[in-house]
Amino acid sequence: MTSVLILNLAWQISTLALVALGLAIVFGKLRIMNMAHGEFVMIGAYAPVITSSLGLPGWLQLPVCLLTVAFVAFILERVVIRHLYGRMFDSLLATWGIAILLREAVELIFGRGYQSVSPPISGTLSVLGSDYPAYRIAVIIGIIIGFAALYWWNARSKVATRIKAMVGNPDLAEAIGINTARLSAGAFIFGCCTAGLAGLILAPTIRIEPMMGLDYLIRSFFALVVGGLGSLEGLGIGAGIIAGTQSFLGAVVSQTYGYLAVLTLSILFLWLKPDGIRSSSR
Amino acid sequence: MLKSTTKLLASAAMALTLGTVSATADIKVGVLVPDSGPAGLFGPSTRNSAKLAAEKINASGGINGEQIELVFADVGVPPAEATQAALRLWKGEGAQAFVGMHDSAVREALIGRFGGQVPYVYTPVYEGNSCADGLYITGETPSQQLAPVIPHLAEKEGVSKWYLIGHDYNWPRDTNALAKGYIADAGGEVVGEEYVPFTVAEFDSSLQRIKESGADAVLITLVGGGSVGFNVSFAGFGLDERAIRLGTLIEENTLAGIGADNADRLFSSSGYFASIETEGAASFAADYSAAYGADAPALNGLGQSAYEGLMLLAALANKAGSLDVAAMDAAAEGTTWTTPRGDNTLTGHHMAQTIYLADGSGGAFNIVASFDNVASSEACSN
Amino acid sequence: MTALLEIDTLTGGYRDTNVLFDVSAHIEAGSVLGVFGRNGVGKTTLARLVQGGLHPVHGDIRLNGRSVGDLPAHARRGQGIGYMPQTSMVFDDLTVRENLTLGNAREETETYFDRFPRLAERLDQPAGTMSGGERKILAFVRTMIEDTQVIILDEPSEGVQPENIDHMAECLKERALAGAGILLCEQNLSFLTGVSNWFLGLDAGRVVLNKLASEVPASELRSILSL
Amino acid sequence: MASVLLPVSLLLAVLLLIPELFGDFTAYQIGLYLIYGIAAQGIGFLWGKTGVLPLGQALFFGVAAYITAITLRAEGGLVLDLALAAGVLVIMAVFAFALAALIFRGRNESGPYFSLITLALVMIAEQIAGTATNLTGGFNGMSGFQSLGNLDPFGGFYYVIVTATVAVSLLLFILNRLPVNLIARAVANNEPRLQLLGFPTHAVKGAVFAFSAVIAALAGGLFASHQGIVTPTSTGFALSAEMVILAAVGGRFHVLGPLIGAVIVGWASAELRDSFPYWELLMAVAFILVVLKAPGGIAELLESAYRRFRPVGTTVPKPAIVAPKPRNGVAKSRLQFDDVKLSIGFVRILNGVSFETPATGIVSVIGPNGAGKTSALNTITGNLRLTSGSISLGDTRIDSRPPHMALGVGIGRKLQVPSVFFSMSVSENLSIAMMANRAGLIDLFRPTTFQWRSKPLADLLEHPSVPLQEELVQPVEHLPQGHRQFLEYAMTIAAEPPVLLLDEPCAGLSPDETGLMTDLVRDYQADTGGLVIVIEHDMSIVEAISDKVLVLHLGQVLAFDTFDKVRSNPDVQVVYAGGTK
Repeated sequence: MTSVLILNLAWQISTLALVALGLAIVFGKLRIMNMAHGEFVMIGAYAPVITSSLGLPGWLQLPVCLLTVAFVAFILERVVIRHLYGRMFDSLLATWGIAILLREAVELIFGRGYQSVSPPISGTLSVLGSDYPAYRIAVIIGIIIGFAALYWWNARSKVATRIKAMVGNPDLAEAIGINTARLSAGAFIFGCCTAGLAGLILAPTIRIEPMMGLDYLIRSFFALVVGGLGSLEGLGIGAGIIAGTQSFLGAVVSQTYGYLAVLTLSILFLWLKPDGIRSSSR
Repeated sequence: MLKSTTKLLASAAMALTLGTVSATADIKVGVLVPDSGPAGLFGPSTRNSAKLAAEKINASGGINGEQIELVFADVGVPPAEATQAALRLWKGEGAQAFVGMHDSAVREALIGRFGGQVPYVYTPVYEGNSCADGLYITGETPSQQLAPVIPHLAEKEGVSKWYLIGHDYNWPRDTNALAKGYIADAGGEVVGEEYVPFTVAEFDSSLQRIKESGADAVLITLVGGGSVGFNVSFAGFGLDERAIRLGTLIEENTLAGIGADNADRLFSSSGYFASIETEGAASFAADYSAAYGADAPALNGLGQSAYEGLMLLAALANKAGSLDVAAMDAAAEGTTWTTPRGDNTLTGHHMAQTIYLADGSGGAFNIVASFDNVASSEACSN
Repeated sequence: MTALLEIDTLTGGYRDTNVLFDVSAHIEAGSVLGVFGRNGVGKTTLARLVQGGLHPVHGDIRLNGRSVGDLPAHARRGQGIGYMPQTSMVFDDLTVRENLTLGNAREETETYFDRFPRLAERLDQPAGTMSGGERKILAFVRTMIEDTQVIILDEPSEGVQPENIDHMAECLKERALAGAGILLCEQNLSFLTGVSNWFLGLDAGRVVLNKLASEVPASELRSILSL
Repeated sequence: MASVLLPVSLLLAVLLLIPELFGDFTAYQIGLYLIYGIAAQGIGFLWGKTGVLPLGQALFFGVAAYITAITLRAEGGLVLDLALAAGVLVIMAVFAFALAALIFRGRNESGPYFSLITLALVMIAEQIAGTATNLTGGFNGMSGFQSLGNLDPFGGFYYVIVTATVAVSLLLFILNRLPVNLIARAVANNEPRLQLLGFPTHAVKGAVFAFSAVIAALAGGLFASHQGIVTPTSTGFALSAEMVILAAVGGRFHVLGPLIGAVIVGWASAELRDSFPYWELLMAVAFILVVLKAPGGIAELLESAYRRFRPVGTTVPKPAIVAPKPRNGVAKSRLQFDDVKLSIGFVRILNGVSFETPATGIVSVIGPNGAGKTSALNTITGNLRLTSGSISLGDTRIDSRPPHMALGVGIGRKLQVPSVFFSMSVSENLSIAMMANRAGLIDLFRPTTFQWRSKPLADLLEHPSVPLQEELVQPVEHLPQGHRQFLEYAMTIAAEPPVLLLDEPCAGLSPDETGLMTDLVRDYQADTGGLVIVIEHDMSIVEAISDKVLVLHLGQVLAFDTFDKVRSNPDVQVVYAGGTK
């Protein structure tokens, strides 16, 4: 167990948790099986491409990313998603169509070719006795802080409870004064924005092209179901198991076995612990 | 018995469709390009190159005196759908010959469906050893890309410890099987070999293994996005300072995705680069930008291969005096023709060609070496 | 003088079928309107039309003289119309405490815990694990403690043990005394007659009786309810 | 039967005309679409009825295609090929059934988990197919074999595909008119209720999944033979998703829907691909529109258009047939609780409950809210698992059995909140109930089973005050709550269980309706001489019907005696005064 292996694990787990966070909200909370989740990651990753093609300064990447994603998510929620709450499989089909739509739209604007983004921090740092990219270390720390803040906020705000109430019993939620249309739209847009943010953060370390979304979608789904839908701790555990298995087996055996093990593990969890590892009873 | 009857029926049906088409007095050539799917990136440059070739062929008299007309089909889809698209051109539109730039699964499917009844030129880089009646190949095979290049790099860059990484399928495995021999011959050793699934987008554990192996050279047979992701991370981890990289499918688009920051000492071996400065290549590049403008899809080895393919088809058909497969097969061996890649010869249905080695440092390919008339060891034994 | 809540020639129902036809009624502040009728005459439909879960085909609902008929349900709750549904009346996935605190509470729950001590014992338990009667009680208490002027209750006594029905009746009377207007749909006649000041009898979606409670003999109620 | 033969012969005629009218190549194209369409028909059947959405159907399609390829390569002759094909279908069926039945065991859902499992399986299959080069040819695929019976894929083989298409469609049309169709739909509608009617729903889902897998495998075999090559994409995720889309766009609720979807989508994408660069965009928009505006797909649009010209004729109900006797396991037995304890999480619900009922008569269960009354019934039917203790009916121990076995030992159950098959009509609800505890496997495939009627049910329906007779063709969705109470009661007694558990049957009923319900219950007990256990709050009802009264309080038995003794019991008076409506 070298220090690089540990850092790799930390990187994989934290980035998967970040990527899956939006899906945890949209699928875990709103029960929309968002097959276009990866495409929001993709749009986020294009934000630096947008700013540089418009000649905007680098610090605008974040606002441009969030505004673009929020705008797209807002329109889609209004036109499509709104009609699909409570229709899980229909949401899967429609968002599959949306995913194609978004890919084609990005292709239309930026072309099909690969884009490249330079990291804001370059070079490597010596951590625990081995060299590791400085940008990745910054990202790992940032994600840990971000999740801690989210956890703190989530524990204090009633929003998570209100969403849970709305999804479990929308009529009653309306009856006690929850504006379900606004709440669900807000949650959907927020979820998509975190996906976009993940794309922006990962952009300097990955390939960027219109088809890149699928890579992130499936892993996010499996991380969610393994951890159990609907809690931040579950998301962390699920990301840990999925990314950890892939990363560890990838390092000690081979990537192919790591990939097959992740799928097998997912099947076992879905079969034996459908409510995720967090649930002990029921 | 049954078989011969159906064959008779099929050829009768074909004769019928051909009869209706020949009224236009043109020869239709089906060009199979990927417009959809992962290789869709290469669709536009492939189409453009093919059109240039057709103009060139028609300007110099066409095929056996007849003008050619290109008909395109999208084959960037699974083999069943790609076959349908090709068959539509053949049976529906009366195409009499095919040039294809697509993956190997589609090629195998097409070989089965064409059944040697129509000439078919396959043009992209591939693993070699595909042989069938009427099938002619212009794409580089592993032996062509590696046999001269590995000893050259061993000598010039002083590398000896090779790490082989590729996607988990036929082409990388076949390439590496050959590479091992060339590396041993050059006095080097293989310090690691690894294959990753298409679905894996994270390469840190592979990079860690490369680092631990002490490799000073990495042979990359990852394709498309995987190659971009790998190379971005490779440089991110600072491995570009420790080892050179050699890719056999890293063309201009892939290099753009990898980015200038991440391309130090990244070599690519191919029969064509947009930056080749020979006279033929320069005039082709000039024609291309004249025809399609400065913003045209970037030239690259895969797209340009369609040009090679059409030129071979014309040269071969003119030599054979017809588009009949038997006649073409008989005339094939030793056919020579000249293209932007240089002087080519058909041997064993494969194309002996010039191989270029380019260095991608700084984000653009600089040709650092070229090897003339490299024949393929994975050609057919006629 | 306008009533607290006016229901004006209300017609409506589910997507393709109207259930209720030209129903008019009113609720004064401090009174309980008891809605009764056999199964299927439109009591639940009336409750949902007033609450906003269903939208009227025509007719209007006015709260303090202002029309609320076009408002969505959450906005009507914002205007002060509370509602306890007949089925799915609690959030099963939320704890008892969350069920009670999610809406805007008007007052402390302590007084209600004295009457329904079981709720206090189960505050941290998911509501879905409680028995049917307990869930009714939870929903009832939740509806009572909200800061509402009008309270709509659809069969609150169903599956509730008799002592607790008596407690419910006390709560309703207190809430009415404090100025609320209550619309109560009930099948339990002794409960209904015990708390209502005014009766609204429905049959086949139409009003067949709309009178001060004291003017309606028990036999008349029974005849409307008979099969 | 005419309504089956008409669409099927129309389908046959259209398919046979295609080569004549449009030529061999079009037939070849249509042949491929039909192959996908057949697999999608299987998906439509599974998804449209049971609500289970398979996301990995290419697993069966692809594996069958590979096995077919290997078989055809071996050139063992037509007979051997066909025998092997039959063997493959059987293996697929067994595998699919075992997979689904195992996963759905003890789980009342058709939600996303199973779908994701099938997705993961197909991804594993695709990965293995792509890398096990020695076995499958790897990425480049397995080729170099003749089609089945050496038929020309541009000629004779088209007729093989047509035969398969027509045969599968015919089979599906026939299944749609059989009782088994009702059972499959009931799974999606209300699984817990179907279990209480004695149907092992996990096995039902397993069987329908296996059926869809066999259809997919059949299509896969045809595919290999038609294409002459099998590649990993044939067992891939993308193809699986595509098949689902074909079923959704074409219409999953109609037999021909997926076929229509396959031909339209296949044709449109082939046409558009080469003429319109943004064809995928167009397809995506069309697809989203279908999901939003026509969830039933093209078939539903076509059907509703057709219905405008030819409205559904009113079918004359066939004469009733006397239903066979129910298979009641235990007759006239005492129900015995022995120190039953039940906890859920940290909450103790039953805390050592022991009692023994008489073998016949009516036992009322009373007690404060939350005393554990409903939970006690749930332990009897197996909806809740005991923490400790035991429950027996006569000499048979019945706890820790799944709910679908309760009716088999003679226990019928009406739930607290009326639980019926909501999107079905009243008569369909009753038909399912009539099959409960009566129908053998073969009866599910006999149309005459629909005509079954038993005397208790007929008497109930003919009772002038029971509201169901006029509502037979109505969907249950819009029935008022009280009428659903009567419907669920009717469904529960249809199986004539000797032990009847009724959870607040009079809740939500008017006083007159309450009187009617209590009369019905009393009559049922008198007719069958069995045991009825009723949870009730209204003391006047309890007094009127009870032979014995069980008082539960805080998960324990406070008293178990005759009504008068219970009422005068001071312990009971402290916790439960009682009252009447």
